[in-house]
Amino acid sequence: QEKITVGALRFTSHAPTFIAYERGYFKQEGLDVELKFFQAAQPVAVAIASGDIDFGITALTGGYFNLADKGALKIVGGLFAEKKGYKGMAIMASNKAYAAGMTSPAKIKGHSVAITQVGSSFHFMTGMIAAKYGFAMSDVSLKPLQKVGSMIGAVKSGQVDAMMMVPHVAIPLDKAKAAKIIGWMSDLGPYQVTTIFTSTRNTAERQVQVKRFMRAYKKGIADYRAVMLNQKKDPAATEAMVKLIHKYVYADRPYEKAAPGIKAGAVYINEGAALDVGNVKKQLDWFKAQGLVKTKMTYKDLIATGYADMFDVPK
Amino acid sequence: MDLHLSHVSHRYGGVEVLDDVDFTVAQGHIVCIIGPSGCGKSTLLRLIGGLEKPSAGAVLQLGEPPADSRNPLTYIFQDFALLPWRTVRGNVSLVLEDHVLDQGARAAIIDDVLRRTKLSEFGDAFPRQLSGGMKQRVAIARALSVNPACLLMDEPLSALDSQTRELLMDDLIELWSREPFTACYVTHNLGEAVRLGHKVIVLSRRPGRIREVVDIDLPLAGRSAERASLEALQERLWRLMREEALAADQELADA
Amino acid sequence: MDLHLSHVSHRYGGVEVLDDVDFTVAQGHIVCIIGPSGCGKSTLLRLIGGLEKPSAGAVLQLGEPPADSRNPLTYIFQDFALLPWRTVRGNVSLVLEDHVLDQGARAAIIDDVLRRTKLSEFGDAFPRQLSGGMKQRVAIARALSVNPACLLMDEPLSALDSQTRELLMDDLIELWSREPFTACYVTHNLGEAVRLGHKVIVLSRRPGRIREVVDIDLPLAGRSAERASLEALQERLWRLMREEALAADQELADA
Amino acid sequence: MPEGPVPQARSVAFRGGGFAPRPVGIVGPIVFVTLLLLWELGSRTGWISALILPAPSAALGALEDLYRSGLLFKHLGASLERLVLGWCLGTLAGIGVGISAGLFSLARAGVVPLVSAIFPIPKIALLPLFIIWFGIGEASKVATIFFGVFFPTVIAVTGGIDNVDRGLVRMGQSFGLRWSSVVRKIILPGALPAILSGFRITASIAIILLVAAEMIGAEFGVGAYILMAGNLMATDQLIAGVAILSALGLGVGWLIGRAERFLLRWRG
Amino acid sequence: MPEGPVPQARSVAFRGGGFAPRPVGIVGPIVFVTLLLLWELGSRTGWISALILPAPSAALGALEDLYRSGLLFKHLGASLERLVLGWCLGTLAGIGVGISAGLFSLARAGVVPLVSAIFPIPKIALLPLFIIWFGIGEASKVATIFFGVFFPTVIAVTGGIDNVDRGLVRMGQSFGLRWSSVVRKIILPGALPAILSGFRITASIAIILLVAAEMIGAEFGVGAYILMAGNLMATDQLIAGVAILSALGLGVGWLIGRAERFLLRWRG
Ligand SMILES: Nc1ncnc2c1ncn2[C@@H]1O[C@H](COP(=O)(O)OP(=O)(O)OP(=O)(O)O)[C@@H](O)[C@H]1O
Ligand SMILES: Nc1ncnc2c1ncn2[C@@H]1O[C@H](COP(=O)(O)OP(=O)(O)OP(=O)(O)O)[C@@H](O)[C@H]1O
Ligand SMILES: [Mg+2]
Ligand SMILES: [Mg+2]
Repeated sequence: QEKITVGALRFTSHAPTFIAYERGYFKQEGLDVELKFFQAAQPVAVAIASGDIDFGITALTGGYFNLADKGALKIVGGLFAEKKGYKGMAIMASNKAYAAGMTSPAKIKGHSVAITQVGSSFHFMTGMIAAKYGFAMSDVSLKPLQKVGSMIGAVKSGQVDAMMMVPHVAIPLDKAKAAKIIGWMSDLGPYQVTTIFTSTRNTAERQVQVKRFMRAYKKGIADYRAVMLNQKKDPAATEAMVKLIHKYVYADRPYEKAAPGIKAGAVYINEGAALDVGNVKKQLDWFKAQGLVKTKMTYKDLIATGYADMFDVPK
Repeated sequence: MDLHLSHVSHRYGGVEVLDDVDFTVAQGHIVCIIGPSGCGKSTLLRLIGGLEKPSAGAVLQLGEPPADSRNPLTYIFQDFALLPWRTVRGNVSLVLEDHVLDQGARAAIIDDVLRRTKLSEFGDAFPRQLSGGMKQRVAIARALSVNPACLLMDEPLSALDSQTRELLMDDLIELWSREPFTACYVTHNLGEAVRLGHKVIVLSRRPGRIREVVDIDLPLAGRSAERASLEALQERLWRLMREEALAADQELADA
Repeated sequence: MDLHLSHVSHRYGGVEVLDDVDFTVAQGHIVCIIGPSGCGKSTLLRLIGGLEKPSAGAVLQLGEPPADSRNPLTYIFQDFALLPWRTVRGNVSLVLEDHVLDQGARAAIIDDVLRRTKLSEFGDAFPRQLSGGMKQRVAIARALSVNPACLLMDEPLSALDSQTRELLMDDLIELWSREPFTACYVTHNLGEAVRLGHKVIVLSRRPGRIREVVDIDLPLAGRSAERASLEALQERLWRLMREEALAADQELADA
Repeated sequence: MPEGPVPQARSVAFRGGGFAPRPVGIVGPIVFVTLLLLWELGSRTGWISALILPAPSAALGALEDLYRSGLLFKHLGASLERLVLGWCLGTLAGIGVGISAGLFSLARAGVVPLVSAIFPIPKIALLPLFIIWFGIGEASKVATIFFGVFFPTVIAVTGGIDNVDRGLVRMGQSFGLRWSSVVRKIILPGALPAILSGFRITASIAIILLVAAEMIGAEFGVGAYILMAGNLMATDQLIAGVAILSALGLGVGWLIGRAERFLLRWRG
Repeated sequence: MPEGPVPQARSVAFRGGGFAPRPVGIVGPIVFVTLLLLWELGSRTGWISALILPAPSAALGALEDLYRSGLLFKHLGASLERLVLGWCLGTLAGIGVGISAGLFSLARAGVVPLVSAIFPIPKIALLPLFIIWFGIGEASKVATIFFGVFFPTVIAVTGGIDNVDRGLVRMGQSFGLRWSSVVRKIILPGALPAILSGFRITASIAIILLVAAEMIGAEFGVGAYILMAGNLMATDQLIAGVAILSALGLGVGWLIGRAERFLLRWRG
């Protein structure tokens, strides 16, 4: 048994990690996994660069690309992706802005948008909206608020006009009329939100271990897709899987209260951890164009192939 | 204006400091108060100047102070009490600023007192630039500027070295000879008491009671010639005080 | 052991402080050094004790110090220089701890010096609990504990009030009479100089030069009886110093 | 004594006193309790909305929940471990460096400008570097506190040694004391009051930095609890967490006060 | 004088000196430059990886980029505005409250315990509340700095007034000075040195809090720049930002030094 450490966040979108762990898929591959939990996505990448953990799952951010530029990180597969027909990130308006006419993503131009941090995935998503509806980044005013909680607070109180939000938070907010969903990121085209990644050293020196990790992980993904992407098909199986996930997500709430959130948070996850290479390139190019990432690196330097399917690979 | 202390007693919390002190300071006379450490001399002076209220008895002004006196009871402190952020002139000016006086009159008063205390050249110096003797001269100038009816001096020379002390004592005698002032002069130093006092009041150890009142009838100006008889007087005072001083010295501050 | 100052001069940076000072301190004699403020008296004493090196000339020990002397040249400072965090015994003990002595011997020495300075009851008091006179007694006890060949005293009484000063002067004379010690005694106070000195060295204003050396042949113990002749001597010293003292007093610290 | 009938005997007017405000022992607690009551009342009547400020009772409730769940001591334990470790290491290193800077010209010349350049840098700004240097484990949290404590300790110790009365040092030398005796028996005890009052400051800094330190992937710890509460906008838990920090600060202050009273009892 | 041949004339041994380390003017800069050179060399040779610490030249480059892009002054301007506003308001309020606490027993009894309870609360912990209270605009940023400055100012002013020599106050009273004269001419000038050295501390605190203040939705500002650099793991920009803060701190320190030299010139 090889000891490895995997970084995780307590989100439903990380469920395949918990499934593979709980159902012993890692053990079957001879991996003795220790889960290390983080409060935010950013430190996961830093922790891999500093050698604290072996594998991580996180969104692609400016910080991620800059770390990768120092040669420390490689993407080995894709996970959460926006796909038409599945509920992913919601685009929300504050009640005030909605009343003032900001009723669709196209009308965000000239408004303020709450993000956690400059260079975060929220920042990129704003960029996607701007590109789609043909306005410049300078047409919106970005409000970096450091924390998701602060974003929600700022939009609820009408201090900021718009934000992007995970579905299990966005839907209840909309229902409670605290804010308004005005669109979905999945309508804007493909978007590889999170990826599986490891250290460059692992891809160079421990290829077998990476392969075994990915094999186990893909089993977790398969279980997740079979149940969570179509929750009505087999309620008993869904119940069992939600119970499993509840050990890690919303563990401090009773099951009855936690279950709806877990279910609503079941976002689309690529089959077999396939990676949308074209979209990764697009993200890298966007961050470079914004001047947030200064690198001569291309998307090819980011990715270690041979561990998962690659699709939409640029010619 | 005379001053009369009528059966004055004072206590701090449970500590009795002064007990039934009763004497008079006659106009134009210098009364020296001596006594061992901690016997309440400074307290007595604070009571006389109205900086503290006696627990019993009263301090009485007999007769009106002169009309031109801006501060009838005026202190000269052991530690000079000069404002370090004001020049010599500024320090004198401080005590005139609350009186209605035009600029010119104020400047004239300051010039006059600085001249009398031989400080004319040092008007723009800050206290830190002055020697101890000079600082005390500034304090004397400041006191003179308000035309006091009675000077209250709390060991004015004891922070100075003995040579400077000699010089200042001569100055004080000269000032008094030119224009006699009334004064209560608290001191440790028997030599000062016999040189400057028309009357010496000897206090006992705490609680301070009057042990003896010694009158000295020699004129102030001639006293340096009469060293021998003063020496005898000083010896007598020292005998009165020796035991008390020894006891006061051997007390632990808080055992 | 005699001490000889051979043409000692000293300067701090550009300031000349002492100029060609040359005298001898004979064993068993007390040499008093007087002079106006800032004339270099303290500097001179620091040079004698080896705390500073003279710019020119040399301080020489003539003959060997007694074998049992643990610190031949020992200071008594104006500000007592007691460690506030040590008791009276601890303060004396401090200067013995670097010498090889067993516990019992050290305790015996401490007991002895405390007894000689009338401090036996106060061994466990902290300095803050003591009056100024008591503190200086502790400093004297500490100095005695190392069996000095020569005491270097820098205005040891000038921080005390005049009554305590009298008491301590008597104590010093008593100590000397029982067992004569050698001493350099720096003071401002002419009275102290004529009471304690076998020889009085008068320094000029800065740069300090020897203006006069006055020998006093009266025995120390009898001097209180001879007040009249001492008074004359004191007058003479005062005439020597008056001008210098006045000038020193009127100097601005930094104009 | 002349006590005949004199004209116009007037008492001397009192003109002293004042300018000596004393803490009126009882007023402090009264002000505290009154404020808390007003706050509670305001919250109960809805005059202060729960969004703006939770009622003190709500914060107390959150504290109780925390205690019931058993997490209180887990959080406290984790934080205390970091505090104690970071503070002790920072203090030890600071005292060592401070003593050399206090005694040796060359050490001073090297250390003092560095310290004054690095000390004012906000530690949160350096967190990303700390993660890279010390990882995301305990080391980076302890290091944050270490650096917060180290620099002011150096300053306090150096300053304390500078302020030791040179007269006492000369006295020691004049009695022929060894260099080591002068340092051990005169310099260090003399610098102790300044060093101890430095401890007061560094202890506060350490507690203040707890929140920053626990920004780096801490699951448990009072700082992490406060951060989580802030994230969830759970203001009652936030206030409860802040109250824990305050209590911690008071407790440490009290401990240092005891230490001062014991070590500096010679000051009376 | 006896200068005949005496036996064993020995010079008195020197045993003073030492224990007076002075800043050796030139060593400080040398240490600095040497460290920077070593650091640069380490980075160039790859001994210090760019991941761990960027080369000083890289940080300088980032600074240059910032200057070229014209954003340097935008960031600095935004931060300075917040600093000046927050510091001035906090200082004014602090001086006002401090003076009343310094002069009146009742004010002291009410203020002092409150200040000592609230002062040690880490400001980052309260940021979520500040957002609710003051919004995400300038107000919350200024408020963060205000609170950071207010409490230590109160402490410094109260302490300064306490330390004014009561002998001088009694002197003023003994000359029959009016209450207002005593306060204006004796108490306040006497407290000025303590107040000014309080300014040094509050200025540092204000600069340190800049990063925390600009966590809340700031687009521009040195703190926001540092936070962004940290998020992007752009360590060269991070170091550049920290250097700007250091320079700001040095500049403010210098200004206060000038003010002290002018206002306290009587100390010589
Ligand atoms: N404000 C005060 N509160 C309480 N006790 C005081 C106060 N002022 C003085 N005392 C005490 O009253 C006694 C007399 O003090 P005071 O200063 O009047 O003595 P003194 O004769 O001037 O002594 P010294 O010769 O040392 O100047 C002392 O025991 C002192 O401790
Ligand atoms: N370490 C020093 N560096 C520079 N100048 C000094 C130093 N020590 C003393 N001086 C100067 O040397 C002169 C003589 O000083 P010293 O203390 O020896 O005088 P003193 O006769 O003892 O004076 P006092 O009677 O005031 O004690 C003074 O002008 C003083 O300013
Ligand atoms: Mg007194
Ligand atoms: Mg001297």
